[in-house]
Amino acid sequence: AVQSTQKPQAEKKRLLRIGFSWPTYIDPAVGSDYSSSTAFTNLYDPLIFPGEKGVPKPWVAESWETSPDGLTWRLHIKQGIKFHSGDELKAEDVVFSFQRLLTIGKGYAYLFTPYIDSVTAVDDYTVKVTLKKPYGPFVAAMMRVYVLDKDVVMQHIKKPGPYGDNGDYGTDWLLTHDAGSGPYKVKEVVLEDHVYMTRFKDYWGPMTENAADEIHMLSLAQPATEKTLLTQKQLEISSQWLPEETIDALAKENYLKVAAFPGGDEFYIMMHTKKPPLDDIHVRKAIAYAVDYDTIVDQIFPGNPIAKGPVPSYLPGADPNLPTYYRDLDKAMEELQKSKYWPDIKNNPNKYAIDFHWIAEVPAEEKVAIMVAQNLQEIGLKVNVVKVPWLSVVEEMANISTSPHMVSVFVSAHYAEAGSLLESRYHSKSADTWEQNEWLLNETIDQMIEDALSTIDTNERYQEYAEIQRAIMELCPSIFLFDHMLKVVHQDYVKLPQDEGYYTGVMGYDFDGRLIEVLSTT
Amino acid sequence: MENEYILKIQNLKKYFETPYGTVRAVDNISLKVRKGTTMGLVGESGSGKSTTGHVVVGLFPPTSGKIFFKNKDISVPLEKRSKELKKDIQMVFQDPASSLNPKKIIRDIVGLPLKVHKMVQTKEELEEKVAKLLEMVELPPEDFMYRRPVDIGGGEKQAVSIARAIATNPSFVIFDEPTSALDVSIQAKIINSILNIQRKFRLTSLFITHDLSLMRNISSEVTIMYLGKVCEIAPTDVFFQKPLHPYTQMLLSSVPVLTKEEEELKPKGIKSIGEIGSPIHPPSGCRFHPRCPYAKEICKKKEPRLIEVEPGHFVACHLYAEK
Amino acid sequence: MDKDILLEVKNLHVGYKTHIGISHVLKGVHLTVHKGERIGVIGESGSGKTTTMKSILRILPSNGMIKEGEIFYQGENILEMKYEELLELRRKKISMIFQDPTSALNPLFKIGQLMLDIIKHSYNLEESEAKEMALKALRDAALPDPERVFDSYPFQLSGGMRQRVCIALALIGDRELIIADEPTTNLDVTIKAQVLNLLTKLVRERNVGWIFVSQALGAVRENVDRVYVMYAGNIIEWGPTEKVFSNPMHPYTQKLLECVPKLTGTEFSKGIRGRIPNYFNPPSGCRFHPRCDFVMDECKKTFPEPVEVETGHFVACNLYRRR
Amino acid sequence: MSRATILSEWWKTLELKKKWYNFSRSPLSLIGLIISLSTIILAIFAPWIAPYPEHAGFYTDFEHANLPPSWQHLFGTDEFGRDVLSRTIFGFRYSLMMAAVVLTLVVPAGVILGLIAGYYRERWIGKLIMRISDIFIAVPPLVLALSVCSLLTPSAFHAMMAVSLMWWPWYTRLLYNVTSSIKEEYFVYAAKVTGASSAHIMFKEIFPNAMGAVLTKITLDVGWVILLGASLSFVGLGAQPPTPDLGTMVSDGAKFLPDYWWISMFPALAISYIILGFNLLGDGIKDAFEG
Amino acid sequence: MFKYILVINVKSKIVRCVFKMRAIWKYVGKRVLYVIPTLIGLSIFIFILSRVLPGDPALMAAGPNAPKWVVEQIRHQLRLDKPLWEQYYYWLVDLFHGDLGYSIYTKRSVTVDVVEYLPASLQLIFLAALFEIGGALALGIISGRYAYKLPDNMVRVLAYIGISVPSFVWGLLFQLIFASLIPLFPSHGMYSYGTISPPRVTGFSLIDSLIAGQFDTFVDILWHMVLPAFALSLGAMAQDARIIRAGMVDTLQKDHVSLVRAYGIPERTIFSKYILKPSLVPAVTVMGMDIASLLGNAFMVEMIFQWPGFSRYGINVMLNKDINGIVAVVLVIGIIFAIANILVDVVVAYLDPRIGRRSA
Ligand SMILES: Nc1ncnc2c1ncn2[C@@H]1O[C@H](COP(=O)(O)OP(=O)(O)OP(=O)(O)O)[C@@H](O)[C@H]1O
Ligand SMILES: Nc1ncnc2c1ncn2[C@@H]1O[C@H](COP(=O)(O)OP(=O)(O)OP(=O)(O)O)[C@@H](O)[C@H]1O
Ligand SMILES: [Mg+2]
Ligand SMILES: [Mg+2]
Repeated sequence: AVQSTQKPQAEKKRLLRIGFSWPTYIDPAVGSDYSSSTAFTNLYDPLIFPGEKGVPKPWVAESWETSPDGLTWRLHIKQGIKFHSGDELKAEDVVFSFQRLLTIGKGYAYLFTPYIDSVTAVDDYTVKVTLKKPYGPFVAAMMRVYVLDKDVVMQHIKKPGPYGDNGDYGTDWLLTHDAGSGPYKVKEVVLEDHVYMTRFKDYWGPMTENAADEIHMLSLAQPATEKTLLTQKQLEISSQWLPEETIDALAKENYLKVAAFPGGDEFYIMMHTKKPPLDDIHVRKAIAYAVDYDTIVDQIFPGNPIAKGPVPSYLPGADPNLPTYYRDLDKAMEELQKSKYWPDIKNNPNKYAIDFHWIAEVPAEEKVAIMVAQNLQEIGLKVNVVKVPWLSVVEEMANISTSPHMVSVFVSAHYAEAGSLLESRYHSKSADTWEQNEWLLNETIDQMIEDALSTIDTNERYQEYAEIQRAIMELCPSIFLFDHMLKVVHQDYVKLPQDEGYYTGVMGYDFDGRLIEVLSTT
Repeated sequence: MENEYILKIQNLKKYFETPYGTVRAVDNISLKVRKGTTMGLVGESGSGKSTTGHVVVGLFPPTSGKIFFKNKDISVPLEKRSKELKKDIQMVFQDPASSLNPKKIIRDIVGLPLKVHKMVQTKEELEEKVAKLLEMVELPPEDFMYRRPVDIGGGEKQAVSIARAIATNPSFVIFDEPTSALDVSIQAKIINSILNIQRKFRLTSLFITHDLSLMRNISSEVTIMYLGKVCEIAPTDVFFQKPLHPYTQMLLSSVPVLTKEEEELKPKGIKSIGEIGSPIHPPSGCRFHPRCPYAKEICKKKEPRLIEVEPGHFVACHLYAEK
Repeated sequence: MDKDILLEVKNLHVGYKTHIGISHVLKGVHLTVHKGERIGVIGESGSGKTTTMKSILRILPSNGMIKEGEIFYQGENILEMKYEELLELRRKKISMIFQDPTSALNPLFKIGQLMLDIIKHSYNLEESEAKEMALKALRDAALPDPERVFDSYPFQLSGGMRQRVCIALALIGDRELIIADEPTTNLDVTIKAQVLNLLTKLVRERNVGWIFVSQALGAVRENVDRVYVMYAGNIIEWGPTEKVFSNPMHPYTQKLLECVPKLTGTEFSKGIRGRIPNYFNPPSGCRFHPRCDFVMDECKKTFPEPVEVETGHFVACNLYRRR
Repeated sequence: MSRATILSEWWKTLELKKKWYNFSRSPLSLIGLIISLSTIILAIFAPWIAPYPEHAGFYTDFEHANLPPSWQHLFGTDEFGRDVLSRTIFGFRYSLMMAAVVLTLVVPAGVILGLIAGYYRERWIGKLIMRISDIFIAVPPLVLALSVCSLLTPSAFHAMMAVSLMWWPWYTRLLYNVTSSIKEEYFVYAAKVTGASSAHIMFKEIFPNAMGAVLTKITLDVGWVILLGASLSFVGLGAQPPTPDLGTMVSDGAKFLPDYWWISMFPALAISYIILGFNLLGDGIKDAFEG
Repeated sequence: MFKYILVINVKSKIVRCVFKMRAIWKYVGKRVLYVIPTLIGLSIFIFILSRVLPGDPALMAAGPNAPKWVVEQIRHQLRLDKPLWEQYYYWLVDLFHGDLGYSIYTKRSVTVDVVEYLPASLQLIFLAALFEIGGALALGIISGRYAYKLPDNMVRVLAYIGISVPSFVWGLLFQLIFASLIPLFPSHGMYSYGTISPPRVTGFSLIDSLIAGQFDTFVDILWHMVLPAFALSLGAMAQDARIIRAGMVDTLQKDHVSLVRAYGIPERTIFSKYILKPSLVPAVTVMGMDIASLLGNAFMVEMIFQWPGFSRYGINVMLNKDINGIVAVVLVIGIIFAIANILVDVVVAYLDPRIGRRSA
């Protein structure tokens, strides 16, 4: 009884409590992961908003023009948007947000740093962006530019800090506060515990009628806890990493619903193409033919479609007609025998033992890792499975020599286009990031990607994307496991747009307080 | 003439630094031990008897003063002493319980000095020699050789200690109250074997005890100590006839006795009073003065020197200095 | 028998339960104390003296068990007393001075705390009256500066003072019987004499019954009226002090007296062979027989009945039964 | 001569008998012995005892995942379809191996340092050793082991190293205390006076007196090391999956509480079982040496 | 009149206490001096370890996609581009200014983190210590009182179980039983949802809630503490009960117990006074250390119960290789440990007059 003790509150509220994992950095120039991005969506307004299936929608940037060479962009800012401070959102705030993002360099800055030359305010409602080179998906990328209230931020800078005159650029304050214009504003942030947001009454944009009064993002580390909370109706939406077992158990309750929707990411096993024996394409192909894809999507991650190529099939620009790999042990053996390492492997599998790293934070990956190890054992390859914390994976992938043979990672598009993933996964410049363990370092591919990205015309660009995808399939640098479907369990009194098949496929826009209806008050 | 003395202690001081202050355990004492005799060292608890012994065998280097053994200066730390010397001076310790390593068998305990000084080569030789030594202290070797100290009684332990001490055939042995922890019936046995051994090996020894009656039966000369100082040195017979120092008299008068004859030996008219002082803050002047019935002003201020009252009879007391 | 008898221990059998088995320590101990009489109990270490004394007050350790026997205090059997009666006995009638003053005083409590606690439990007194009583006892025990002692922890006192404190405890109120279990064993020679003199003086002055347990034969001889000799849990000889010491009958007593070194320095005894038996499997019959020079067959079978050899002088030895 | 040998043997067996007697006096010690022996036997013969030894390695059978305890799977199966009982039995192996490795590293080092520190207590070398050992026990071992492990890449090997690093000071302390108290015993004096070397005194005179305490501590430490190891892997800084490490099994299985309680609860019981066994055994050994 | 006496009495007591305390303070001062080099050594050890072991904290701090110059900037900010001794020197300098460095995990000063999370842990440990002491005393005394009898044997078996079951197993078990199956207690966290934490004054939420007059919040927090505190305390409780028992059994044999018995002090007083106090002396040392060690076990328990405390923070910084965080966690725990050590010594010195005040 005491469990549900709550402070007697004056009025009943529509509460939306969502499970997340920490860290959650609510500063748009710092965070870039799932929970941070979800917080941005609710606390801030981006320049461009992803509509259904990720199609860009004008948002703070009401409209825009491009110069013919694609290097100069003029953004027209919507008038009458109010920040939580009550001030109006103006062009200088946009400029400030851009500059702050680029100066700090963390978060989503990487989407823009290679391209942006300068950002200036033409007048109160017009922003001019000059690019160093053409950037086809610039519009889609602007879904990651969240507009901050310049005055509020500047009031809270701490000096001295790493950013000269700007001190710490407000990073300390923004850890636990917001300076946004979004539909919700921060009520309380306790690091590692929760982010409480309350409805911003003066929000300018569209909201559903039954939008939540408060959104609580709760840090929940244990599925068992989540389960308890869900059954006791103390949690509206579960986190997205619940084990299948728990989801199954919860799905039996009639007051709970399971929502599954594309998360914009794909699950890969990245193979280090410069490390023996994986530097031999035949070994890579053998592995691609040995993996038991069906068991993965039937048993380990049920409900996820097998990947059809390097990008999720619903992503704009994905080619649905690629030739794919499938489990066929004979073919696998055949390929393996073609490899120059075969005699050695046959004699002593330990000589070319393959390190398979999986990410500790996603326990279900262990199942994949062990199953793949089992699969490869069948064709005579020896695998060492290693569990590695996420940040260590990031670190080891920064270096060609420390990168493991294989690593299984979920990678999502930064903006809703195939080009995003193609670039981050296979372009040489991303080889030293966690998004590419392949170390493909293939100039032809690099050139093709760059060409495609600087193509302003959408259709043309998509054509070029398709060609890149075909080339990559041929090189077989990765195992394409499945297009990831996010699965959450939620109370039946909560209506998610995803229940009706709506999705954006853009990370962080899944739980948008503007769209979620809460039909019960507590 | 000088060679007569096997051990000469000159102005020996041994202070210990402790968290509570400097303990003046032995404070400027001098004595000589004649070859082939037994010097008795008597004093109450804390008077510095054991410390004297420990310094002589080299466990602690002296704070100041000199010790000569066979005319050689041996007032150096143990590490600097020659193996020969270590072989020549041995000691039997006060507490039988702690004298023997409880984890070793008697053979190895007694055999250790033999091994260290390479007096035996093989195991058989060792067992043979150890057996002989054990027999010498009246312990049946077969019974004791393989036992551990926990399995034997206190008297037997002390016998083993004695066997160990004479293993290297030393010429000088210090017996530090070897029987104070034992029953009288056992004490008699141990003392007997000590006497036998002394006779057999022509041992010179320093026999430490607090029991005057025992001393009477063992030593040829007596040194009485009080709080780190020597009060009186005398041949045993002379001493019991005519104790000079008031403390010595008090000590003698305090001995409970069994017979009339003994009672007569006890000095009359002096009674034990007061407490033994602390070696950290010893009384000024004569250390005995707070308990002395004859104490005078001078006793509080000036430390009496050890003077020879009659040949071989020394006393440190102002009562006799004047005469 | 007669009204004069204060305490009578009859046929006391006490054992200790240990993990090795039962140790049969006392086997038929008997003891009589008359009003105002001073009794000595002598015996070597481990002969069961303390066990007997603790049995009288029923303060044996938890593994000790009285198997048989009676202990009458003025006609009342202590072993059958109810807890309240027992408390009364301990509070008003009998007091005990323990062997080792260091371990007998709880190191964490001030002397005053302990004394007040004891006094308040014994006599329903106000704090100030109780304190007065305690101070008086301390003063009686010849402690200089009783106020300071009262406010001291045991570790702040010297050994002699600690034992005096124990004596002071025993002197509280008007007890009729004081048991002193080796009250001076752990003290220095001169201090020993002081404490013993004090104790005997007090006992004489107050004319209380006194059991003086000791290994020091001389001290016993000098201070008691009658003496009991104990060996391995048996009383083997008893009688008036003078008679027992001048004319010991039991072979053990004879040997024991021989063993004590004399101030006069006569020929040294050889000691008693063997050692005190182990109590888990004690010798049958007379427990002294394995060490006795006059052992006969029957000694191994039955424990000899005591025989009165002179008036009041009894001995339990088969040698005399035959006669 | 032969008689002498017989005699010496006789005394030795008598001593052992006495120790055994003291040990077996308490039924708890016997239970401890049985438990410890059983875990050791299970650990050594795991491949033959475990009903599904292959489940300890790369094995998945998702069809049979999360089955509750039954006759086929006495402890049920885990989320991979692996037999929890088999993995638990193999878990003993890893736990005991951890303890064995750590203790073989730590005990000699700690003992030698402790002897030196105690023997040369007044000299700088003794003081230095003790001050260094102070550093490693200035925080609970778990905290320092966790931090060291976290700075290294997580693996069973690193966990063992980290635990060892935290553990030697306890032996150093133990030996230091024993040595400094025994150092003033007369038998040490006697050895010195005779002229025995410092090494002899340390190892032949003093060390045997610490044997009982060391042995007791080793036995008790088997339990503590296993506990520490399990804690490390519970946090995720220990042995790597699919190694059937008990701590990892508990923490991995904890996700499925309360529905599939057997996945974590049986390994948890197993940890407690093994620690209990060695605790009881250790106390028994203490009795044997002290009683 | 009566009052007057009382005043005098109290006064003299205080005077005596002060006198006693002065001796103890001197002793404490010595202990503190002794502990400082150890702590410095500890900090050097963990500091160096955190910098020399493989791993690039700057890269981790920058986040997955950050460009090189950001990484360099962070490296500079963390002084990782300087030689080791210089890094340590500046770290020490900062430490004296109360700055433990920048946390790459929480992205703020570690000092802020310590101030924020430590009280929650201390509060939890305080309750656990209460359980521990209370339980250990009760069990130990029962066991010692009825040594070798049935209650003693039961307690001993319980104690063995208590020692053998790891705290994280207790935690999971309690969560399973008392939070999930029989929901008597909350399963995690410090507050029930919807409870807004009281305004921060002391940092100790229990105290703050009282200051704010939110009594139901106070109860709520307490309610959340019961399971983790209990899980935390069990091992130490069992351990201490054993020590107390052993102390009592040991003391029972002592002559001074025979003495008070011989002088007619009733059994109850003997146990509650003359036996208990001496048995507590060794127990206090162990208990104190056990309480301090709770901080270590709290790592797992706070993780299981998601207690927003310092130990959970510790786990997080460790799992995220937050070097400054790790160094700070170790050091802070070292300091607490040292304080506990000294406190224990003071208590023991208070209980046992012989310690630290022996005069010649
Ligand atoms: N190693 C030491 N460190 C500090 N003080 C010591 C040491 N050894 C002896 N003392 C002190 O020196 C004084 C003399 O001690 P010593 O052992 O020589 O006396 P003793 O005459 O042998 O007495 P006992 O009859 O008790 O054996 C004592 O006060 C003792 O406390
Ligand atoms: N609590 C006990 N448990 C087992 N045995 C005991 C116990 N107390 C004494 N004993 C044994 O009982 C025997 C007699 O002991 P007791 O203390 O009565 O002898 P004592 O004559 O007083 O000796 P001492 O002169 O040494 O004090 C000894 O062998 C002793 O070991
Ligand atoms: Mg001595
Ligand atoms: Mg006795």
